This record gives sequence, C-alpha cells and structure tokens, in this order.
Amino acid sequence: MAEVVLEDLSFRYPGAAADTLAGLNLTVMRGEAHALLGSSGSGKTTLLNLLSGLLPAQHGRILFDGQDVSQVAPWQRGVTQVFQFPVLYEAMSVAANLAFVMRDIPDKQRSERVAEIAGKLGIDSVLDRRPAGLTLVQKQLAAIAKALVRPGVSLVLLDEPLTAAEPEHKWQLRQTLKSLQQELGATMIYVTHDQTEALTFADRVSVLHQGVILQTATPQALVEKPVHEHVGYFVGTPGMNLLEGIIREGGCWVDGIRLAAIHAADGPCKVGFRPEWARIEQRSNNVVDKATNTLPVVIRGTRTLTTSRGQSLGLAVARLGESEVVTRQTLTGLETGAGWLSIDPERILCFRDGWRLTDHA
Amino acid sequence: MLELNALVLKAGSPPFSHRFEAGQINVVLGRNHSGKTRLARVIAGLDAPESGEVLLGGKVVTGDPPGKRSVALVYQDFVNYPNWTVFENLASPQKAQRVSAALIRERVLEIAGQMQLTEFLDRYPDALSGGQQQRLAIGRALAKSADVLVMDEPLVNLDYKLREALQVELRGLLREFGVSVVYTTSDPRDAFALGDTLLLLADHRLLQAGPPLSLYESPGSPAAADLMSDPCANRWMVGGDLRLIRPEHLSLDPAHVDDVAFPVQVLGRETNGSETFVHCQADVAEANTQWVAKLSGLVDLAPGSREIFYASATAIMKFDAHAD
Amino acid sequence: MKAIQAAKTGGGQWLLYLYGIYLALPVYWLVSLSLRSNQSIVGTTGDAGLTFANYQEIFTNPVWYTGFANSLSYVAINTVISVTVALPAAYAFSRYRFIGDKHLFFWLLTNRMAPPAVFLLPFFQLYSAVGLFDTPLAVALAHCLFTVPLSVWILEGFMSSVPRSLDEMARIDGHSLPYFFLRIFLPTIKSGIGVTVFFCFMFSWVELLLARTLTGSAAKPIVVVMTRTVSASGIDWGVLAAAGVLTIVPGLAVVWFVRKHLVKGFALGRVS
Amino acid sequence: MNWMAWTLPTALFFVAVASALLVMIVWELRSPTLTRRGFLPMATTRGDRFFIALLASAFAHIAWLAVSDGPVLIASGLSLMGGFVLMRWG
Amino acid sequence: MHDNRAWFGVLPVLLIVSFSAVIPLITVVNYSVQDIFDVDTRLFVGLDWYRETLRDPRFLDALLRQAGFSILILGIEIPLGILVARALPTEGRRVGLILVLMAIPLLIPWNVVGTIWQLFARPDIGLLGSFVNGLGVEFNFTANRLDAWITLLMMDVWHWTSLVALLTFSGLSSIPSAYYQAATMDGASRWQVFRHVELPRLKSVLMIAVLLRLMDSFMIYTEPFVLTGGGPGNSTTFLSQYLTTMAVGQFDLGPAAAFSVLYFLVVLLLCWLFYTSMTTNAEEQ
Repeated sequence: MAEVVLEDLSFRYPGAAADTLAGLNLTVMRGEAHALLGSSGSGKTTLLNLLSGLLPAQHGRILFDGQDVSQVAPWQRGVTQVFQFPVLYEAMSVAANLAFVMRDIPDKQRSERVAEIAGKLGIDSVLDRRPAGLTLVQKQLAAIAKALVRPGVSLVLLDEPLTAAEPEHKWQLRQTLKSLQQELGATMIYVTHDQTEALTFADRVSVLHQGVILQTATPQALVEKPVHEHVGYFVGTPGMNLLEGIIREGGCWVDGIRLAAIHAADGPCKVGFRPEWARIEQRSNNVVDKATNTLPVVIRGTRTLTTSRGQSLGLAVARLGESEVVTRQTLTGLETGAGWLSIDPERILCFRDGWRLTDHA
Repeated sequence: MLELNALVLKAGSPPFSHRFEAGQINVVLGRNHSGKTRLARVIAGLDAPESGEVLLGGKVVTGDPPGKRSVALVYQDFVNYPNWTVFENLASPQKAQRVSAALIRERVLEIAGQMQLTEFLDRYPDALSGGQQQRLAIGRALAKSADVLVMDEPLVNLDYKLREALQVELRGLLREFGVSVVYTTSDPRDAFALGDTLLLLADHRLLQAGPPLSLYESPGSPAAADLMSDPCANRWMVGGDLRLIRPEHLSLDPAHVDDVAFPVQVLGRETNGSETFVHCQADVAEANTQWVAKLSGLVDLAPGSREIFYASATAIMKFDAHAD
Repeated sequence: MKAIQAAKTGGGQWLLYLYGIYLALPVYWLVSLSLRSNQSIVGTTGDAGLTFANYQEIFTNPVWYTGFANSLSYVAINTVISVTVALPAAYAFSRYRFIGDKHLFFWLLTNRMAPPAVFLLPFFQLYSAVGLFDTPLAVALAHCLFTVPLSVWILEGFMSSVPRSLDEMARIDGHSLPYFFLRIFLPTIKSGIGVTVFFCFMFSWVELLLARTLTGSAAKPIVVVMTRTVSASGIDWGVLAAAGVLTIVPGLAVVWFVRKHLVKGFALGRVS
Repeated sequence: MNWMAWTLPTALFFVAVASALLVMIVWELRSPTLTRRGFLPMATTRGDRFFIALLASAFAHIAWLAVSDGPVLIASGLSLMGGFVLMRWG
Repeated sequence: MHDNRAWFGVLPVLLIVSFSAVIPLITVVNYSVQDIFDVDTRLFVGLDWYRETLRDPRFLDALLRQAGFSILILGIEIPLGILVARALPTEGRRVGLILVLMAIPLLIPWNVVGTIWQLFARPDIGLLGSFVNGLGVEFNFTANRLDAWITLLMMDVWHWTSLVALLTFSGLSSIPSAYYQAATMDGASRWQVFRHVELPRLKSVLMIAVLLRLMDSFMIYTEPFVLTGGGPGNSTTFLSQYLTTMAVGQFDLGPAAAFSVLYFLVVLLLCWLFYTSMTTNAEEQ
C-alpha cells in the first residue's frame, strides 16, 4: 500500500472548452480510507481514470510513495478498482477470477490468499460458481475481493461500489468494507455523490466541485468548519443555512441584528449555520427585541423525523425575508406564525466570494 | 377518491382494502420487490390485479384502460417522449383530451413555470439534466389534471443532493396543485418528509396504514417497525417476547430515572455530519445481532470502548416472538 | 480511452491496412478497366489512354439504362412493402406475447435462410399464373421472401431496445395506439427504420437468381443485362466494368445515409 | 390452381399438417402450455416438441429412403411412435 | 403482455410471406412426387425422386463440396472478421468512413462480385492473375481446380468478411468500458482480454455471424456461376447451381423439386439448431 500524492494535477478532454480537473493537490496517506465527494459532473470519474492510468496525466504529477507514476502503465501501478456494477470475468468461476489477478504467484500461496479474502467477505461458499448465477450483492462482493486479493496493491479505487446494493444491505456492506480496509491497512479512495457513504466510510473526505477540490478534511471538520459555501451546502442533511449578511464593526449582521463577532474586512458576506446550531421558538407578537443574536422569522411549518419521550424532533422551516431557514430541534409546541431564530454565536461561519472568512474572534 | 377493495397483487397474497386520502400525499413505503411498483401499475391501470377492485370517486375502474382513468403516473426512470420537445411533452396529455391549442399553451406555460422548465421549452428531453428530465415527467403528469397522481420512486435515480432539494420542492408543489398523490418509496425519510398518510407494504400485502407518526410510534409488527427505521431496529428477547428499540431512541445520557440501561461494546462509528451511527455489541440477554445507535451530532466513541446506552422504557416496543 | 485503445490494437493496425488493400485492389482494378477501351484491355492495341466511352455507351444505350431503372423500381417497391408490413409485425413481436409467437418468428427466419434456388420453379409458375411475370412487382414480391423476415428481425431488435414505459406513458396520457405508434414510436426508432431500408435495399439490389428468373425483356434488371454483354466480338470487358462501377454507386449512396447507425444495424438492432 | 399440380396424397398430407396446427392452436387456447424440461437438452413448450417431432420424422424418412428399399410406411410408423415419445417425455 | 390480438399486427407479414413462401413450397412438394411432362401430363411416382436423389452421386458430391466450402469459408471469415473488428478504431471521425468503406463489398450485386473477381483474377487481363503468372507461378482458375477453389475462396472472403467484422465490431462496442478498464489494471494481455472479456460477450453476435455466413454460403449460386460457371469440370458446382441446372437447364421438374425439398430440410435443420442454441444462450444470461 502506498501514499498517494497529487501535485497540481489538471486534465482537459481534447476539444473541451474548460478543464475537467484544475490544479488538484492532495495527499492520501498510506492505509488511509479517503473519500471523494461530489455530484455528477464534478470530475470524479476523470480523477479515478487518472489515478488508475487509464487517462494520461497532461499536467502535474501523481506520486505513489514518492515515485512519479504519471507515465507508468495502469497494470504496473498496482491500482485496482471496484466499479459501480460488478465487473468480473464472466466465463470464469469466482475463484478463477481472484486467481487471475495473482497469476505470477505460486499456486499454494495463491489459493491460501483466495480462501482468506473470500472468507473475510463471506463469499467462500460461491467460489466455485460463475458470476452469472450469483446475486448482485454476491457479485459485487466478489468484485471487491478481486480488488483486494492481489498482493502488492498500492491503491484501491472504489467507484460508488454500493449503487447496486439494496438500501438495507448498504450498512452491512459498508461495514464489511471498512473493517477489511482497517485490517489490511489498504489505501482506499472511495468515490460517491452520497455524503452519508463518504462521511461514514472515510478517515478524510475531499469535496470535489466543478473540477476543483474545495476542501480535504475529516468528516467532523467538513461538518463544523467547511471552508466553502458549497461544502456547507453539500455536506449535511439538510445542508447549511446561508443568509445574506454584512460585516461591520467587528461583527456580522443580518437584518440589522448583530449575530457574532468576527475579525474581517467590512463588506457583504454570507452567514452560514447548520440546522442543528440554531433554534426557532414561538414568539408572542407584542415582544419586539429579545437578544442581540436573535432574529424575527415567520415559522412556515415543521417536519417530524422522530419522536422520543413524548416529544417530536425534526426540522422547523421558517422564512426570513427572502430566505428560508431550516433548523433541527424539538418541535413540540411549535406552530406556524411569528417566531424567533437564535443561532449559536460560537459556531456561526461567514463566507465571502464563496470562501469562509477564517479569522474568528 | 381512490379506494382499493379486497385487492390481491400477486397470486397467493392475502387481499387487502385501503382508502387513500383525497388531496393528500399518500406514501406507500416498502422494500424492493415488496409490490410497490405493482401497486402503482395496478392503480394506473397498466396491470390488472390478481383479483379485487380499484375504485375512483366511488366508481369501479378496475377494467378501464389507463387513458380513461383520471390517473397520472411518474416513473422512476425519467420517461419522456424523446422525439418531442419539452413543450410537446407537456402538451401531450391535453392533446389526447382534445383541448384547444390556446388552452393547451396556457396550461403548458403555467406548468413549465412551476417546474422551472420555461427556458427549455424548445429542447428535446435528452438535452436536459437528470433532474430536469424528471421535472418534465412530473410536469407532464400534472398536465393531465388527473384526480390521482401516482409517483413510483420518482427520485431514486437522482444524485443524492438533488434528491434532497427536489423532495422539498415537490412537497410544496403537490400541495399547490391540490392533487391526491400516491407516492411509493423505500426510504423511510421520504415517508416523514412527504407523507400525510402512510401505507406499509411487505410481500405484496398491506402491513399497516395510518399517519406516519402513529405508525412510527406504534408499529403493528416488527416488520412495520423496521420499515420505518433506517437502519433497522435493534432486537433482543426477553423470555419468549421480542423487544425492539429504534437506533435513534438510544442515547448516552439518561434523561429519566426510569430509563433502561444497555451496556454495550463499541465496534465502530459512522457519521453523516448531522448524526453519528454507533455500531456495537449489546450485552442484552439473548441479543443475537449487532446493534446500531443513531445519535445526533458528531460523537466520538473509540472502537472497543464500553459504553452504556439509555432508552426510555416507553420507547421499547414489545412483540410476540412469532410476530414476524 | 487512449490507453485502452493502445492496449487493444497495437499490431492489429497492420492487419487493418492489409485488409484494406485486399478490399480495395479488385475495386481499383474494376474502375481502371472501366476507363479503358476493350481493345486496350485485351491488348490488341497499344493505346492505354483513359476513356469515358464505356460510360457513354451505358448512358446512351436504352438496354443499359432501362435496366438500371427496372432494378431501382423493384428495389424501391420491395423496400416500401417490406418496411410497411414489417413495422406492425415487429411491434407485435416486441411488445406482446401471443399464441405461436416464437414459432412464427422462427418460421420467418427460415425464409431468410432458404435458398432462392429452391423457389425458382414455383415462382416462375406462380407469377405467370397471376400475370405478374416480367414486371418489377414480381421481383419485388419475390424478394420479400427474405427482406420481410429480415426487416421484422431488425425492427424487432430496435423496438425492443425502446423501453415499454414509453408505450405505457402514452396510454396513460390517453393517446390511442395508432396515434402513439405513428407520432411517437416511429420517430423514436427512425434510425432503425433507416437501417432496415438499407438492408432491404442491399439484399434486393444484389440478388440475381430470382430477378433473372422472373423477368423477360420488359423488366430486365441491370444485373441481368450485365450477364449478357457478349457481342459478336466477344465480351466487352470495358463496358462490363463500367456497368459494374455504376451498380456500386446506389449502394454507396444508401449506406452513406445510415452510416451512423450502421453498427447497431449490423447487430440487427440487438446491441445498444 | 392447376399449375400447383395438386395430387391427392399431397393434398391429404397438407390437410393433415394444417389440421395438426389447428389442433395445436385450439389445445393451446384451451390449456396454455408450460415450458418444461424433459429428456431433450433444453426447456421446451408443447409447440417446440411438436416441431421437433415433425423435423425428426422428416429426417427419419430421408434416412429410410437413403438406405432401404422397403416400404416407406415403416418409416412413417416409426416417426409416429417417435413423435409420441417426444411429445410425452421430451 | 399476453394478447392474441397482436396477431393482427403480424397478419400482413403472414399473408405476404405465405404468398411468396408457403404456396411455392407446397408446389415444390407437389412436383416432387410426380413425373411432370407438362402441367396437364403428370404421373404420380410417390417418393421415387427422393430415393433417386438421395442415391445420386452427383447430388452427394455437390453436398459434400458444399459442406467443405461452407466449413472453409467459416474457418477463414470468422477469425479474420474478429481480428479486423478488434483492429478497428472505436472512436474518432474516421470510424464512420471506415465502416462505410468496409460495407462496400456487401452492397455490390452478387454477379458483379463475380465479374469483379473474374476481371481481377483472369490470367490475361486480371491484375492478380497476370501478377501471379508474372512471378512464374502458373495460375488459371478456369482450367485448374485448385486455382478455381482458391479464387472462389478469396472472392468469398473478400465479399463477406466485412459482414462478420461489422457484426463483431457492433458486439465489441456494446461491452462497457469498465470491463476493459478492469482488465487493463489487472495487466491482462491482449489475448486474455479477448479470451476472458470479449469472447464471452461476443457469443450472441458471433452466433448470428456464423448462422448468416453458414446459411448464405449454403445457398451460394451467383458468384461461382459468374466466376467459374461451376467448373472446371464440376469442381465448383454447389447445391444451388446443381439445382438450377436441373430445374431450368434440363427441366427435370420432379427430381429438381425433390432435391429442393431435401435442400430446404437441411437448411431448416441447421437453422433450427442455431436458433435454438442462440435463444437458449440468451435466456441463460
């Protein structure tokens, strides 16, 4: 397993007007489970093909353990891949599929290795069968086994490998994959548009948007300290609330109310906060001012997600001028009408031109 | 409004009856192959049921062809007429009803506006993005002005974030049109997000029906409890009885003196940003599977550590051991 | 994928060039002979200059150009008949199950495979009996023997690759089956229809045996005219070559129109 | 129709084939066939087995004519028996 | 959907094919059991013509020759077609042009194909013939049996390999690129890619290719008729030509009809065998 480094990697398809990938820099540590999160068209697949060598690097370098592999052929890079749908040699048994990628290894070692990996993935019982007779999940497990079985693999790529799995199997499959990753110490890059999959699988996640990596961080950091509006929006369900605000006098203001302190140049900004960092309360109409960081809103409705101890918990939706605000909170007693929105001042983030203003007070 | 009377979806399945609520979003929740699509097709008239009746506005329509029923359908895979422009697609149902060109135009423009397709009216469907294609399909279904709109997992083939955005949009839109909706899905989140009422389907039969909240709080069977839970509910046995606790009802802090304590060993954790899923081995008598706890926010628990989860006694669901 | 392409081909490139030369040489020779006088071909004169006299002969001699017209007319009739009757049948095969459907499909296929020579005798009798002998229609109908099954086969493949949900959607919208079929479905598979036309053309245009048997003097097609180019002084190779060149032209024109769908067509519509 | 050169035996033959087809269709309408697997190497329907039986008897006759000068009725008898076996257990 | 009304859709086809296939076939069977002098003077002879044909050495020779020819051209055209298809570029503007050029031999009237090869291979005026003779190798396809066969094979390969190549190419282009990507990363050799990725997925198109080539070669008539006229001797006389000579040339209607029926039954059997294995294969996948 190798450490994977991208240095200023760019790619443009012949005849295309713009770069599909523009100046990527990324270090994936040895044995790390890394996820690439992005919507379709963000350049995920192109990056995968560059890593595996199926596309030639045009600009920038790819290093495996410090060695430049940009010009190395795919089969010499030691990269394996699991695809969206199970890709296996259909005329061979599962065991033969696994053995095929270890052609240059002595027979005995090879069969031991096949048995070991198959055991871990729970497909030992279907080793002698051909892929055609297996369920979709079994086939995908076999494809995963095929990617992991080869010794000396430097990098395992996973391209939305759970797309084909039924929802109730996804939890189990991801657990299996994750524990195997830890056990083998494999360097893995997992590509997906599903944030749950990315965040739950990976040690660190890179958010890819329009060919640029916006942020690479741990799941926690992505949630709490997104460096870009889009990361805030993309990560979390629902995504981050963003309000039009202004920075002046060392604080950020929305609708004439000061919400939090910030050291940044004066000017317009976006004020971001996650649904779980804010609360909406009912307001009796005659009360005007409540506190410095509280905004008057119109409660539009609630969506219960769960109930516990007689209380319903879920999302409250409110309107603030032109924008809509969603909070995640206790909903009991909340009705449509006038309300207060209070946001944890410690967690408020400000963005300008998309990027977060970092210098908090 | 739409009623099912002693309907049998598949040979050998028990018959069931159900009355869908008018002007509301009726979510049909079931796993893959539970008969959701079949039910949608039977309502639309594309398939004939094994036996039983479909009633629309009190009239039996079981044998009527789809075009004669006041039912529209949205498929999960963006079905549009590839050789017709967006405008022609939206005009299609009314054209079949021989509405005058001027009225059609008016209606198409109105729907295109609501579906945010106005600028694409001259394009062909394959020049649209996935989300737009599905919007077009929904728009065409709405253009039929049918009493019932059946949507068969309409968002399942979209990108995750797009799905989320369209879900919110859809709820407002369907409200606005005041149409009665039958919406099938396998995702319990859709049930809460969209559903006014809920119908749980398993194995081509009706498990339970009612408002989402009441089904969530008092499921009639372990299968019904699992359907409303993602991941599935945690199980253990007490004596001869089966007990279930939902992952989201486990917490690290006791809130009440009567809370039940569950000592566990943490196996691993996952998070999606807003919630943390803790996989653990529960030390409960006769617990035979791994458990999952769903905690809000980001919670850091090291694998291998021992923790105690608490749950309100009222949250524990009790069933006969052979209830499944 | 450049890398894949490289891994796939490599030395195959040489084979492709060799194959190309192999394909081209006979055609080249045909064209070059068509531009020479018969005397220079058989070597009685040393004159090797280029001449269009052979083509001139074909365009001015009514036997030649009516031959062309006859061929084109029966090919056109055949194509129209084949595609028209094959469309509803292919739709029935691709969308419905009915009694004997598989056997019927197989039986159609056997007609495509049946040797024309087998039908030679009765065809002559049959078309004489119904008074169609020596008309383009006779040849067109006879060629239906293999173009109709082929059309059904190809169209069925193309139609089956259109999802059924399209049909269902139209039913839900309230369109009648004919309206759907003509206004929505046919335009959707228009490339398939193009390919079918191409194949009908191809098989009807190239066939000789039935065309020769079913025509006398009035409807004599170009392919038959060509087999009778022996004049008093032996075979006129130059004119023969020129006629050969001219028979290639219509085929080229037709194939050009469907070039984008050719690949799918050759799989008889059975791959996406 | 004179040019078709009908003879009584061939007319009877074709009438027999046509009525067999008709019987198969009526049978199918009355009780639709199930695809099943018998001793033949693939799953067959009733119609498939009928076709195989017809083809097999044709070749049985050919083989008989090629090697024997005996009466053809023997081949026909054998074909009938073979056909029954095919229909029943094929 | 099960609906017997679909028969109405098939009806036009049925009528037209009945007219052009069933009636002629019935007629052929009627002829085959009679000795026909003219339409009104006929004699019922039972299955005698069949017996005679089945024991006719010329028929058996033609059948053997036919089988040999079919096997030979399958053995050349299928592998060559696959090789060519694999060598074809899969993208770029050239592809369309190359495919059209490859399709040209398929669009040439069959007798013109014969003519082209006659012009090309004749020792006196042909490019190939004069070239080979110029090398000092005696080559004359009108006089030498071996030369005739070689020319015939070359012509058929020239004429039909493109069909196999185009079919295979269409099969290849339907293989998802992920399979190639996986094989590339596994370091599979070109042969292994073919053997383990392509061949399993080409099965059905190759089946169609073999079926078409086998059947078409089995009915080959025009090209050898123009090129060699069946000669020298009977060395390139195949079934269709033998039949045509018998029916049109000698007006032996009875024997020709019996011959036709036998010919048709052989074709039917081959066709059925292929079709069955093709559909069984498709259902298994």
